[in-house]
This record gives sequence, C-alpha cells and structure tokens, in this order.
Amino acid sequence: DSKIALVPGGPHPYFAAWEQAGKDAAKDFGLAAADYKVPQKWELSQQNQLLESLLTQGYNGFLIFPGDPVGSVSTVDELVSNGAPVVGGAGCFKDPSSASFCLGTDTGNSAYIGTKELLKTLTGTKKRIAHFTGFLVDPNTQLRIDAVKKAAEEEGATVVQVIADIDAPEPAEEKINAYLAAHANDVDGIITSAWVPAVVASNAVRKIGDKRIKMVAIDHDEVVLKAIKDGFVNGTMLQNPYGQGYIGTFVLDKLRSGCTVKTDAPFKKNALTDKFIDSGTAYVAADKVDTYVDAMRDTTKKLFETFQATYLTCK
Amino acid sequence: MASEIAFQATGIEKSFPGVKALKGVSLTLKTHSIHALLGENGAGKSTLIKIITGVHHPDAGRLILEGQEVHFASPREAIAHRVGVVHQERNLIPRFSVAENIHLEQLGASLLKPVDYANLNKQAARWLEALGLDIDPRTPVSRLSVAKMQLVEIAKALSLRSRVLLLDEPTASLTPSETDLLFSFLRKLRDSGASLLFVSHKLEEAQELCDSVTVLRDGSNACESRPMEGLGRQDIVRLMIGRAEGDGGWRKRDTPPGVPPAIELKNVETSLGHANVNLHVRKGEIVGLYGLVGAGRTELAKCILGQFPLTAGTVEIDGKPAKIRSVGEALHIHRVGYVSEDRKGEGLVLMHSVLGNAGITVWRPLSALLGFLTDRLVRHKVTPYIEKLEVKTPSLAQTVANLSGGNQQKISVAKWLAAGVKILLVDEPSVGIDIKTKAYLHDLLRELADNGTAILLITSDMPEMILLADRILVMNDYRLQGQLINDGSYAGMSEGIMNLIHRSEAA
Amino acid sequence: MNGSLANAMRSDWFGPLLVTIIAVVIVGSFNPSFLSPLNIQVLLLAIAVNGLIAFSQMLIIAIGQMNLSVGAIGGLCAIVFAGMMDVWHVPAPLAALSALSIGVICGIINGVLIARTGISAFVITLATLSVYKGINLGITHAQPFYNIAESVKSVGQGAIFGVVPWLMLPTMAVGLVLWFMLNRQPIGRFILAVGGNQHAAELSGISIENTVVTAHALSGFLAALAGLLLVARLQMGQPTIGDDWLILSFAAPVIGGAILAGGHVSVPATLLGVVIVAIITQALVLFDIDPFLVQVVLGAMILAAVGANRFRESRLSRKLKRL
Amino acid sequence: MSYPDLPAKGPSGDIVGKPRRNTAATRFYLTNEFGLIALIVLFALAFQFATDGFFSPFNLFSLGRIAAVNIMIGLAMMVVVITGGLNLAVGAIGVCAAMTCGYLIEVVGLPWPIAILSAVALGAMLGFINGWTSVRTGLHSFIITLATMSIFFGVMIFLTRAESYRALPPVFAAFGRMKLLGIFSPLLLVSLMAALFLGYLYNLTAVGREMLAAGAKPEAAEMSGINVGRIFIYCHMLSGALAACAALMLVARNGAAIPSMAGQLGQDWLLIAFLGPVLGGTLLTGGKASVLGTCLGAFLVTMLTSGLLLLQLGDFWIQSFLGLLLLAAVLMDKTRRTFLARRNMA
Ligand SMILES: Nc1ncnc2c1ncn2[C@@H]1O[C@H](COP(=O)(O)OP(=O)(O)OP(=O)(O)O)[C@@H](O)[C@H]1O
Ligand SMILES: Nc1ncnc2c1ncn2[C@@H]1O[C@H](COP(=O)(O)OP(=O)(O)OP(=O)(O)O)[C@@H](O)[C@H]1O
Ligand SMILES: [Mg+2]
Ligand SMILES: [Mg+2]
Repeated sequence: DSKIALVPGGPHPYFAAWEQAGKDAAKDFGLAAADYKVPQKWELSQQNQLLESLLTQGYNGFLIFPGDPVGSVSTVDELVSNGAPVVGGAGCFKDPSSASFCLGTDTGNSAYIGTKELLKTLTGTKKRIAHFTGFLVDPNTQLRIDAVKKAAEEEGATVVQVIADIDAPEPAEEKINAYLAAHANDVDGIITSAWVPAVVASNAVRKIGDKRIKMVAIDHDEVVLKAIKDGFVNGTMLQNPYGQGYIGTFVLDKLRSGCTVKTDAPFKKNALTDKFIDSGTAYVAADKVDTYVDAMRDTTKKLFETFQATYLTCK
Repeated sequence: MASEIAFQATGIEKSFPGVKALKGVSLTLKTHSIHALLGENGAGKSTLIKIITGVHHPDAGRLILEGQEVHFASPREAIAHRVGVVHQERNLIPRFSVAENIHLEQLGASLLKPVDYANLNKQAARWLEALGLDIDPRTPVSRLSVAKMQLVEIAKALSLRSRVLLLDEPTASLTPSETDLLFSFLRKLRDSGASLLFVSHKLEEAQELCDSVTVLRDGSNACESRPMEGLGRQDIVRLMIGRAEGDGGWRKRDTPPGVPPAIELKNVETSLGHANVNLHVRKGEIVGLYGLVGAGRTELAKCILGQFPLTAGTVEIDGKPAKIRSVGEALHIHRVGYVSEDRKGEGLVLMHSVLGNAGITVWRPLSALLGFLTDRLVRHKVTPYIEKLEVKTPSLAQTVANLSGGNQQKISVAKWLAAGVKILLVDEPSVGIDIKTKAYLHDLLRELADNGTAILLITSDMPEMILLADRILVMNDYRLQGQLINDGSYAGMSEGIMNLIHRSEAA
Repeated sequence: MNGSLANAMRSDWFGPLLVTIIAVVIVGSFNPSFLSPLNIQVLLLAIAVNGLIAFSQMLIIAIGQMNLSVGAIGGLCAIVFAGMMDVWHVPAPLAALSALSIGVICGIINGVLIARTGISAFVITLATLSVYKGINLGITHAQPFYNIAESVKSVGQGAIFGVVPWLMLPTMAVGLVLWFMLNRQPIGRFILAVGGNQHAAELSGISIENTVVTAHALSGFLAALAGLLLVARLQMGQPTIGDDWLILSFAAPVIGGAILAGGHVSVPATLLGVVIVAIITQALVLFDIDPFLVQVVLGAMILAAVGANRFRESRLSRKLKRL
Repeated sequence: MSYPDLPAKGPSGDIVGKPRRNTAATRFYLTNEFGLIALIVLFALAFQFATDGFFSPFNLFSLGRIAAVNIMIGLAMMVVVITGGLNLAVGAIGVCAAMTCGYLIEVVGLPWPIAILSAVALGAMLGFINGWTSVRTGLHSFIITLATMSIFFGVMIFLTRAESYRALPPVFAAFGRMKLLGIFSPLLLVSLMAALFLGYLYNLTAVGREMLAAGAKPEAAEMSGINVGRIFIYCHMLSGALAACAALMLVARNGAAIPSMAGQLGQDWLLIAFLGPVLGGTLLTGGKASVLGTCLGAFLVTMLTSGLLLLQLGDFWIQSFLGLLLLAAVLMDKTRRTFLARRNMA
C-alpha cells in the first residue's frame, strides 16, 4: 500500500496547497495515505531527520522540496535504497541523484520570463531594474540572479541593484524600504524572485503610490494579488504547488506499483537536472488575477491527462 | 542598665553534605551587651550566624527573639525583624554606589517611588563619618579596597538600626586605628540598648570589647554565654582548642651580611604613584612592609609582578635586572610568588575544589610529556601544606566556596607555599585564620626563610609583623618612610613604626 | 578637563554616540539621499521595532540571564494580534491588549519557572521558545493573517511631519520609562542589583523571585509590543515574525556596553547600538555592495564600531589611572 | 621549633584526602550525568512503548548519526563556554572548513587525508582569529564572534558563490552511510574519540586544568601564574578545530560539502551547540565543563526530537511538544536532585 509523504523544506505558505493536493490524490487514487509533513524549521538537518523518521514510520514514497539541492541527495539515495521512490517537488535535486525526476518550477526560467514581462512594461529609454531575492545559501538564488541579468541584457536594460538574503519579513522590510527611500528615482522596475521580498516590495510600492515604478512579483500571496488588482504591481509569476502535490502523489503511487520512468521521456533540462518536468508557470497580470486558480487547475489537468502516457511505462 | 534576654538560640543543628557543621549549639544574647563568639576556623561560627539571619535553615533547634519563637525563611524576614548582620564575606553590588549599597534594604518599601539619591547620600555620609571613612558616598564600591568595603558593609548593617546585630569578623582587614573607631561606635550602640554578637580571631579585641562569650569547638558549645570577666586569654584558648597556647615568640634570625639580595628594587616609580622606592630582600630574610590601609603596599607588590607598569627604576632578581610582565613569568621564569590579600577576588577559584586550588601553582612544573598530569602527583605535592595548616575540609574534592572563611585563606596561602618559589611576596596572609593555625603558618614561613626563600611580608597585623619580620620597612602614601631592625619587643617596635608613619604625615 | 565632559566621556552612551555621529556624517556625505526625510523615516521605523527587541533582551541581561524566547513571544503575540482581527474581527485596541497580556503571561511563565526551579534561564527560555513558536505554527500553519484593521495599517504607515513614524512613539516612551526605572526606581535598582550580585542582593532582603519574574514579565511585554509594531509595519501577521530577533537582541545591548554577566546595562547606549546596526544595514544597501560581500562588510563594520568604542574606553581608563 | 605539644597531623575532625564512605556514590547519583542517563533510559522506554520502530535498526542508526554530529557541535561550543565566553561562529567556521576540504579535493586535487587535516587546521586558525581578537581587544567573545561569524561566512559565500563541492572520493559518503553491527554509525566513534580526547585534556593535563581555572575566575588564575590570554586563545582554536570536525562529519553524511549545511551564517548550529553543554552541566559563566554531560545532553535532545517525530503528533505542533518535553525533562531532573539532596542530608 502506498503511504506517501509530501515534505517541504520548512514551514512556508507556498506549500500549503500540497496538503489538500495530497488528500485529494489519496482519495482519487485510493492510497493508504498522502500526508503533508512539515519540518519545524528551514534547516537541512531537520528535514533529513524528518525524512528518516518518516521512513521508519513506514512511508514509502516521497515528494520532497530539497532543503538543499546537493545536500539532500544522500538522504534521497538512502530513501530510494530502502525502496521508497522520491520525486523532487517545486525544486530539484542536483544530478546525479536517485530521485525519479523533478516536478517543479524552473526557477531560473521563471525569473527570466518575469523579467521579460517587466521589461515589456517599461517604456523609457533607460531601463533600470532592481532585483530582490532570497537567501544566498540557496543555489537557486544564484540561478535567479543570472537569469534576471541575462534577460535584462537581452533587452538592453541594466540591473542596478541586487538585494539578497531577505527571506525574513523584518530585514526585507528594512532593506527594501531603505533602498526605495534612497533610490526610488534611480530605478524604473522591480523584479522579485522570492516570496517574502515579493510581499514586502508590493507593500512598499503601494506606499510610494505613484505607480511609476513597475514591478513583477512571484507567487500568489494575497498581498501581491491585491496589489496587482489595485494596479501597484503589474503581474506575478505564478507557480503550481497544487499540481506538484497532486501529480507527484499520483506518480509516486504508480512508481510503487511497478511503473518506471521512461528514459526517453521529453524531460526538460535545467541547471540542476536533466529530468525536469515543468509543473507550469504562468505570468498573471491584472486581467487574469481573479481567475488564476482556474488557470492553474487547467494546467494541472492538462499535465495530468497526458502524464502517465508521456513519462511512465506501466505494465 | 537593665539587661534582659534579647535573643536565644537553643540546640541548633546543621549539616552540609559530608559535614556536620553544628551539633546542638546554644547561644543567648542580652540587651546592652556585646557578646563574643569564638572558635577555630571551621568551628561553625559563620554557619550559626547564617542560621540566625535566615540564610541557612537549621535542621533542628529553636530561635527565640524577644520571647517569641521565630523562623526566618529568608534574609528578608530577618531584616524585617530588625536582625542585622555583617557577613564574613563581602556582599556588595560592585557597580552600585556606596550610599546605595548601604541603603539597599530600605529601598524596598515602595517599588515604584523614585529613589531620593540626594537624601540617600546624605544619610550614607553620616554613617561613613561615624566610622571615620572618608569617601564620597557616590563612589561605586568596586573602586574601594577590601578594607573600605568592609567598613561600607558595617555601615550597611548599622543603617538598619537593628536590635540584634551580628558581626562576623568585621575587623579582619582593618588596621588598629579603624578598629578603635569601630569599637567606640559599637560601645555606643551597646549603651543604647542593642544586643551585639562579635566574631574575631584577634582575642585581644574580643577581650577588650565584649562582656560575655560563647566558644564553639567543632560545631558544639565549648562554653555557652558566660561572662567575659574572669576569663584570661589562656582560658579562652583552652576552650577553643582544648589546651593552652604554646608560646610561639619572636626569634632572632640572622642572615649573614654577605648574602646577596634575592630581589632588589632600585629607585622604582610606578604608574600608580609610588616614587623612589628602594628596597631589597636577601635570601633567607623576612622583610616586613608595614603601612596603614591605602599606603600602597599591595600596589607595590602588584607592580613588581607586572600588573601595573613601572615608570622608572629597575627590579633586580639575583642581581640581574628583570622585566616581569605577568604573574606567570614571575612564577615560572623568576620564581617569584605572591599571596594575594583578596582571597575571594584574586586568591581562589571559589567554584573549584580544594585540590584544584591548592595545586594551581604546581601544575606546570609537575606536568610531564604533553602536559600529562594526574591528581595523585598534585595531591602528593600539596597535601603536606594542607595538613600542616590544618585545613578543615571533608575531602580534597570539596568546593572551596563551601569551606569556612579561615580555611579558604589557608588554601590561598598553601598553594604558594607549595609552589616552592625563591622569592615570596605575602600580603595579609593570616586574615581570618585562627590563633592556632596562625602559629603554624608563622612556623611555615620561618621554615621557608630558613631554607633560603626571601620573603616580603605585608601585613596590617602589627603583632604578626613584629613576631615574624627581621627588618620592618614602613610605607606611607606610596613612599618608603624608613626601616627598623626588629628586636622583637612589641612596645618599642610599634612605637617606632608609628613614629615613622606620623613623621611623614606631619611633613 | 571639564568635569561634565569627563563624566560624559566615561558614560556608556558616549562611545556609541560618537560612532553614530561619525557613521551619519560618513554615509550622509557619500550619499546625500541618506538624510532625506523619507530615508530617515525608514531608518526610524527599523529603530522603533529593533529598539523594543533590544530593550526586551536588555532587561534580562540586566538580571544576568538570557531570554532566548524574545522572538518566539514577539511572533506569538504578533499572530495573536493579527489573528484576532482577521478571524474574529476583534477591534484593534482589544486585540492589542490581549496580545500584550499574552506577552506578559509568557514572560511570567519564563520568570516563574526560572526563579522557582533554579534551572538556568538559558534552558528554560530555550524550551519555552519551542513551546511558544510551536503554538504560533500550530495556530497559523505557517500562513500569514492578512486582514488587519485599517487603523493599524495607517498607524504603521503614518509619520509625524512626514519624518517621525508613529511607531517611534511607543519605543521612545518605553525607552524613557526604562531609563527612569533602571536609574531611579527601586524595582529597576533591584533588577540591576540581582544582576550585579545575586547573593548579595538576596542577603540585602531583595526578593529574587519577585525581581526575576518582574524582569521577565516586562521583557515579555516589550517583545509583544515589538511584535505588534511589526504587524503594523508589515501590514500583516507573519508567522515568521521573531525568527531572527535573537542575535540583534543581544548585539545592540552589548554594543551599548552591557555586561552579559549582568548588573550593568544602559538604555541610551542600547538604543544607540540599535541605531548603529540600522545605519550599517542601510549603508550596505545604499552603497550597492555586492550581495555576496554584504555579510563580510557587515561583520567588519560591527567590529570597527565596537572596536572604536573600546579603544576610547581603554585610552580613557589609562588616563584616569594616571591622574 | 616551638609548640612541642602539637600533634603533627590535623585533629581527627580533618578528613583530608579520605572521602567519607558513601559520598562518592551519592555524589555520582547527584550528578547531571546520572540524571541525563536516567532521563535517556526513561524516555527511550516511553518512546519504545508509544511508537513502533523506535528501536528499529534504521532508526537507531539514523539517531546515532544525527547525535554524533550534534555531540561534536556541542563539544565545539563547550570548549569555549568553559572560558565564560562563547563562539557564535561555530557554524560559520565549520562551513568554511568543510568548503575548504571540498575545494582542496575537487579543485586542487589533494588526497583526502591531507584535505581533511588542512580543513581542521583552518578551523583552528579561524578560532585563533576569534580568540586573539577577543583577548587583545578585551571585548566579550560574543561580539567578536558575532562579527566574525558574518565575516567568515560572507567570505566563504563570496568565494564559492554558494556552489557545493560534491566530487568527493567515495570514502566520504561510504563512511557516512556505513553501519557497524547494523545499527551504529562510525560517526559516533569520531565523536567518542573527540570526547575522550577532551576528557583526557581536562582531567589529565596541565593545560586543561589551566583552561578550567582561567575560565572560572580569570583574575585569580592570572594571579596564580596562568597566562589567561594565551589559554583563552587555545580554547578558541580548539573550538574551531572541533567545529571543523563536526562539519566534516556532515560532509560525510551528506556526501558533499555544501554552503547551506549550517544554515544562513551557520546559525542553525547554535541552539544545539548550546543545548548539549548546558543540559550537561556546563556553566555558561565558565569554569566548569562536563564532557560526558555534553555528549549525553546532545544525545537526549536528538532522541527527544526523533521520538516526537515518530509519535506523529500534529505536524505544526511538534515544536511545542519538543519544548514541553524538554521542560519536563529538566524539571524531572531538578526534582530528582532536590529529593536526593534532602534525603542525603537528613
Ligand atoms: N555551604 C556549605 N557547604 C558545605 N559545607 C559548609 C558550607 N558552609 C560551611 N560549611 C562547613 O561548615 C563548617 C563550619 O563552617 P563555618 O563557616 O561556620 O566556620 P567558621 O567558624 O565561621 O570558621 P572561620 O573562622 O574560618 O570563618 C566548616 O567545616 C565548613 O566547611
Ligand atoms: N582604580 C582605582 N580607583 C580608585 N581607587 C583605587 C583604585 N585602585 C586602587 N585604589 C585605591 O588605592 C588604595 C590603596 O589600596 P590598598 O588599601 O590595598 O593599599 P595597601 O597599602 O595595600 O593597604 P593594605 O594592604 O593595608 O590594604 C585603596 O584605597 C584603593 O581603593
Ligand atoms: Mg566564618
Ligand atoms: Mg593591601
């Protein structure tokens, strides 16, 4: 019987949808369980300990957001060698690893698209953008920084400042406001590529209030969505956590019941792995902000319908 | 003066892990009287006082204050019943001012009402004046010398205007003149009806001041609350130690004139204000350095040890100029040792064991390859001194903080005796040590000198000075005033010393 | 030397003040926008919240203990405050009052456990840190509360004369009260006495238990207040509030000359410690330091700031000794 | 010469060097270490009863492996806590050492034993920087290590650009995964060796004793001829080296040297670093250390966490339960000691 665990890197609103997704999938596919299990803190070692404990408790399939793309690999290898398949969810493990594949957002690509969208809205000749992002110890941060820079260069824009390490609300608030207080006139657009900076920056541009500075956010925090509706933020790069949870659970069950991942499946590549499946990322602007949930559900449905045929061989 | 019973303790018992400190002790204090509590180190005097003031709780026995049985759960309650105390150890808040320390108890009346510092200082100044202490009440106590802290602590107890006042060795680090002032004040208190308990190892003081006496021996009453009248010194000693005192008198010790100085200070000036200090101590000689409190003797010793810089002059050891920058260098390179006067602050690591303290100076020399060192080696080295000084402890593993004050002092001295240095600076070695051990200590110091150690003895205890020293140097206000060759006669020597001090003050 | 100047130089706040002034001058001259009203407002906002956090810890340092649970208490109270408004639509003042009382209760629990059992404050507050943070996560499931009363939001954004944020007022008031308490009121003196020498304080008839509990209750209150201010500032109740308060809460008092062993703290110097950290943080943003080097520069600046202060102290004490 | 009538030895009241019968045993029952052992046994039984799989080989193995690292981290902190100081930079130093090891193997191509030694040496060197700075400036090590934590970690992140080194020789990962007798991780042996070394240091060497004395009362130690400054620097160097060891153990466990293994600025290590020593009876004010206590303390916490995870209490509430359990544990220990002390005295 499949007992699936959905394990994020730590407590974070992004993953809230996994809980429902797991429950839905367990019901739809008749699994013993598909539980959302949260490490108490964003610590690699806490997550590893939780995973080991879950294995002891009899969980036999894991959808994991890697606490660290490299650092989590050895735990994954251990889980897999104990007969529990692992799928990377929302983020990827770095190859080589025993994870079956990675189902998530291509973080670099998302930042790239977001930047392009931002630049589209900028009209002036000087396109100066600032980039607010998360912890530097997260290798994804470097990918995002590079992607934003690449997109900017392609459009003839300049990234005037990168502010990082602001994954907690207090420092984010402090640094972003300090930056805008001093440099609001030297910047035309803001791209954010992490949850907290997106929220804080949305509030900050609302406070400035003149809507001259354009901004593209990330994720679906209420503050961000409201700011889009009110026109302070131009749009956000949506991800699809529900789809990751739902499809991930489904696949793990399949993998346990004898299916294998096709070696010639049309995987995408990203900086971390060659076995990447895009769970869907979409740019949502004011026009679609009310219906974004439906949009994501469609993406999930589309992905799900063809998933088994595309990626798995089952007897 | 009708004197009635103010306080009574009966059948008090108290055990600590491994020690039975009090085995049924009784004590009666009367109004209009000063009562002496005497006994050897570790006899249980401080423990009894702590029980009376609510610091410890008795295992058995009763405390009766003015006819009422009382149980003090904490020092607060004792203070509320106007039972005041000066503990043997200093208990002051270092960063608070003198005035605030004196009145800390009284602040508690209302927690939020602003403190009236002007009034506090004025009040404190009165108490300080009464004790002849010339300091600004606003000075933080951390800047005071040990002696002055002791006086502040006494002022603190006096300020409570207690009915019962317990004084645990209040004079241990005071000089005779301060002691005299204190005594006249205590007598005034007595006459006004207070009931006082006085602990001291200086029997002359106790005999001079007190009208009744209780002697403890090994946690029991050797005598209980009997009048001082009719008791001679030898009687008291017999009560304390079970037999009469031997006469450890002065002994003429000759150091041949040809013996070179082991340590010599030439025209030393220091950043603390010493000027033009010239002195030498020859091998096997005991040189006394006398002065009133604040004369700068301790400071001179510390300058020799490199704790404060010399601004001029040289220190020569064995005839060669020596630059000492730390006690470590002094000990390991020049073989100079220093017994500190401040056992709690610098002398002992209170939280460590007896062995851990007594051996601290010999770890280095004893350790073998890779610093390998066993307890056995250390024990072997230090036990003779600990035994000779009769340190009273349940075991060598006992925490030093749990020893009686006098026994702590013995450890602080023993570790330097064990160090086997060639030059020993001894600062107030016998503070709080009972008469018997004091004699042993004097023996040990003489023995060391006989075996070639040069000893510089700093003490405010004039009899001790005259008993031990071969020569006596007198210091006042950071300058040497002169030198006397000791002939062992107390009257003559003390007059000579005082003359030297006063001559300089007159000048 | 002029007497009052010498006195000032000896006080704890003199060094940090000097460092602050130097920092303002340097940063301001390289980047004039640093002194713009908007920027000052941002700076003051950071100081308002961080000041309370530092005070909360400072009180516990004063009694010679540590309170690891400041962040957990602040976070819990913040989400209680926001949650009550969001879920139960409780009016803001009532929600604030409840949150503050919870802060006090958390503090009292800390204090009573420490004073009654004699177990080290470190262990107790570490355990309660887990408890409080766990309750926070249990309530929120890591989801923020968004629906904050408009009044709270406007207080969080408003500023007097466009420069001094409203949120600065509670901090200033707390600073004054604490200064008065620690320097003039018996309760404050008792707190310092217990920190300076607990045994001596006890022998002087001070109730250790009451003093410790009071200090912890106040600390809990201040942490809660900081949590509330953050809700107003962030415009939402984030469950992560308080997660990274700990280091700052110690750093500011220590920069301000507090002795970790207890018995000596300074309110103005602690506040200046907060100011210094805030200025350094801002300067790093203003000067566009390579994000990968930000931490290095931050560390070096903190070292330079305390080092400069220390240098002044040692020069001073050498001079005094010679007198 | 005088006092001919005095006995040479102390009177019978003195019991120098001869501990009273019974006190040794009583003293052991009163120790922290005994309390921790009792708690560990108690909770282990409770968990065995309440969960399935607590004593399963895999759980024991993973428990031991986590505990091994936690113990090492605790020891790294303990050696500085002894001085009355602390080392907030344990995590940062550890990560720096681990990344250096990875760099030396992957980029420079040194053989792994040399790389490991260099990493430990680097840890000691960073510790030296901490110690020297705090001794020389007279500033509390709190503020020094707070700053150096940022600096060390920042330099590391700047140089590595947060990239991991994972092309390590297979011995690393194999060592991390190896099982002795089916249940023990060899990492436990490494921690055990470190603990034995420290036990030797503090009990059987002059330097170790000097560390304790200097930490307990620097003034008295200085006045007794100990070079307190130098001793404090040694303590920091030792701390750095042990932090490096802990990080290298994590490298073995993760099969890679990764910058995030101790979290942002290495702060993730801090709580466990303090918890082990403090539970084990090391005083934060310095001067008293218990190596065994630190090991047991770190183990107890690891075990509580592991047991709680197995109990499957509400996910988000686990942290609360951990706190409550910790409180319960220290309160029980306290009660035990009070009880024994009373009984013993009566
Ligand atoms: N807290 C304690 N723990 C263990 N033993 C103690 C404690 N306090 C005192 N003792 C022991 O009780 C005995 C009596 O000590 P006390 O301090 O009362 O002696 P004392 O008469 O004051 O001696 P001194 O003249 O040296 O001050 C000593 O053996 C001492 O070691
Ligand atoms: N930093 C300081 N600030 C103020 N006063 C100081 C300081 N250092 C030392 N003193 C004072 O210098 C004086 C000399 O100290 P002390 O009384 O120990 O001298 P002494 O000659 O050794 O006397 P004794 O040995 O009789 O006590 C003391 O009054 C002490 O308080
Ligand atoms: Mg005594
Ligand atoms: Mg002196």
